[in-house]
Amino acid sequence: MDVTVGVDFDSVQLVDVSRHFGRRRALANISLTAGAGDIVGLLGPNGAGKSTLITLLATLAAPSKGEVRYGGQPASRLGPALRTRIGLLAHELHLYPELSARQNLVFFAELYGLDPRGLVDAALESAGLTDRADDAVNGFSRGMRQRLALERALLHRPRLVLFDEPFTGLDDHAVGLIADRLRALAAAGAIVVLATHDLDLADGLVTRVALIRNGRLISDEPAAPGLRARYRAQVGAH
Amino acid sequence: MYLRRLLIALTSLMLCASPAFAVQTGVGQGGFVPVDSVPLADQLPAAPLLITAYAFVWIAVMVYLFSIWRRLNKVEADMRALAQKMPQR
Amino acid sequence: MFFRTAWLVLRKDIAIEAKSFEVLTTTLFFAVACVLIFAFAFVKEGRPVEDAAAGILWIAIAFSGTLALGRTFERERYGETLRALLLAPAPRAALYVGKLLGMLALLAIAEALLAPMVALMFQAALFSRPLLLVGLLAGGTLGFCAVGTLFAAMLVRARSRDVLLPILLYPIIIPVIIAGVRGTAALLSTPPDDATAIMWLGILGAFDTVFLTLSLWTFEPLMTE
Amino acid sequence: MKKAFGPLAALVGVMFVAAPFVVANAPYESTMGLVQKIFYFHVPSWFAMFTAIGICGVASLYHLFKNSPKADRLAEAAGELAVLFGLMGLVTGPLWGRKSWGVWWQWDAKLTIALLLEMTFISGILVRKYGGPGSDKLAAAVGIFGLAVTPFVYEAVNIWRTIHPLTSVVPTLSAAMAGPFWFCVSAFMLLLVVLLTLRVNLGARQAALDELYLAQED
Repeated sequence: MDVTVGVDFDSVQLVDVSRHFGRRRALANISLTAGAGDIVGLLGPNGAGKSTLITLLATLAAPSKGEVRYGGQPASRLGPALRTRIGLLAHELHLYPELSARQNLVFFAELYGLDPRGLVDAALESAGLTDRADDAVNGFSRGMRQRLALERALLHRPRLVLFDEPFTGLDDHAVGLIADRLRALAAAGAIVVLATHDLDLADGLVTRVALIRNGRLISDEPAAPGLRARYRAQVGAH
Repeated sequence: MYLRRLLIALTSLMLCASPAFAVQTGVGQGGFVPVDSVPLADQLPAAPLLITAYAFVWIAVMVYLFSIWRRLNKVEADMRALAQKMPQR
Repeated sequence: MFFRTAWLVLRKDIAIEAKSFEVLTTTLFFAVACVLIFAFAFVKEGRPVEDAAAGILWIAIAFSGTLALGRTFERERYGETLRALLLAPAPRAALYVGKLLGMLALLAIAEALLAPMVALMFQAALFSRPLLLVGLLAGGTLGFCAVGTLFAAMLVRARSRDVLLPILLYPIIIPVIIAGVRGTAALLSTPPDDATAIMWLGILGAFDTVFLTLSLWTFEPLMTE
Repeated sequence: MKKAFGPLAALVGVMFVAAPFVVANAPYESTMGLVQKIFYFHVPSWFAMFTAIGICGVASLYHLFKNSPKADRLAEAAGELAVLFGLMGLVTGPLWGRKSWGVWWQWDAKLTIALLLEMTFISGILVRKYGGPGSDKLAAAVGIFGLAVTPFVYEAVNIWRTIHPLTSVVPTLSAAMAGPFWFCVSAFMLLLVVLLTLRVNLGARQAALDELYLAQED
């Protein structure tokens, strides 16, 4: 597929980004850089603006002020081809419940201009759904759907991997699987941005921590032991 | 404040013109219309319709001006209230 | 890439619909119900009011089309799959074309049922000029769906979208419906008034061109939040 | 701009005060008589509406592609004024029609589609009010499509056989009628400019208030 040629980047940069909806401020003057191999944890209470930030990074929304740069280039200059390098797993799973697991994967693989043969089988296997491949998604448990959604989001091997609360409603085993997957992606050179309000899960997984409260970035530092205590100190008063 | 004064001035200017309607009525009923030019089928007097039409345009503008004025007042009031709250924070 | 994406979206919608036929059956049922309601309004002493058939046909198309638009995009809202589509690297207008083709196919099926039904129930000679009738139906449906698909797509993220769709859509689309009704009514006169029907067909063509061009052009910025 | 506004507003006021006198001096139309004088307010209100629609459509396009809050405010203002002037046209029209057609409302093409245009721009106001966040883009779409259907409306009267005076009546006005007519057209256009300025200013103040709210949250 020719559109992908030439678009790649090894860093994502938010430059003084603000986003508001009328009178409600979602994000204010956020500057943040993430590079290849990073697992950036966007931490903060619900409604802090994490989802909005993920949406901006995914090019689904435009900032009210400021700019999002991919490898130094603004999104507007890179065009649709930029989206071949971005993968998003949101809380809503981006799956068609009426279709089977295989149909979902084949559709999205083709939408990204990929050859579904082999690719889809591999994805089904890594989701552990090989024997349920032709069942409709609406018969799946939350965990199965989540695994399928994860594979769907990573089908096209994105450089920038965006996760918005991916652990909601999952058991420990499933959480462990996703965490391992994230580490492997980062090791392979992906930029991972993970928004969550769950500190226990973020602790030990992320390499950088960005704390967000009321749409403002209140700290941005490498991950270190004692995340919980510092989070309490800075956000806990909320 | 400048704007508000203008609005009031504009409104009163428009009211000034109301006598013109009276004049217009006089002209209309004063026999300027040759009788044979009015078809027998519709004997409706034209003047009230004409005046209503003109009056409506005026009223519509007034109502719109009033609505702008009211919305502007509300915004300014909110602004003052906010400005008063600001220093306390 | 453009047409491939459009085709993929269309094929996906057909695959979903083929699982349950939910939108198709409800739309068809609703369309028939519309015709029946209007039958009560426009039949006097066992005889249909003159020219009523053309109006009833088009009103049924417009109403059931609105219902289908709402349902189709509700599906894309559930699981936020519309966002997943927008994340695809294809030009976003291709998604619009895919959804539009799906709507056209759906309404084509509804019309294949509605037209004979109206012709029979109202003793209307709709099929005296089958080609012209098909042309009018195609032109009107394309104009309706071109605007409808765009508006339904952009309303997916709006509040009170159910009410807003008809409110935004109808004023803009009524000229198209008028052209459809007048053209079809011309076919119903004895003998069929071909010249008038062709004139309305031309107007429909002009509407379609303008609406399609505008929709393709504005879809991308409209879908960016 | 601000300096010119005061005198301009005053001029509009004076022109509207003078308008009835100017119109009173215009000659009677041969078959319709006195009631035809509604024409001097009826047609200019349509002119003003079409101008407002044009402004709204172009500003909407600009906002949609350049994401300009300023253009959005202009589109919002022009959309409201299209409704206002459309309302004037829709009310003065039937008053004229009552006398010369014998009915208040006539389902002819021009009237019908003018009503549709009015509804289109009312729907633009509704979507801004009830659409929630991001409704400025939705309203922009309405503005653009509203502008796109307008030429059809203008032509419709010539396509559809109708009892409405043709749009070609304006260029053929006799000199004695043309003077007052163009006087009224100028008055309406200037009124549009004045109201547009006021409404855009209101929008700017509302935006400033929103800014203040945002600043206060910090």
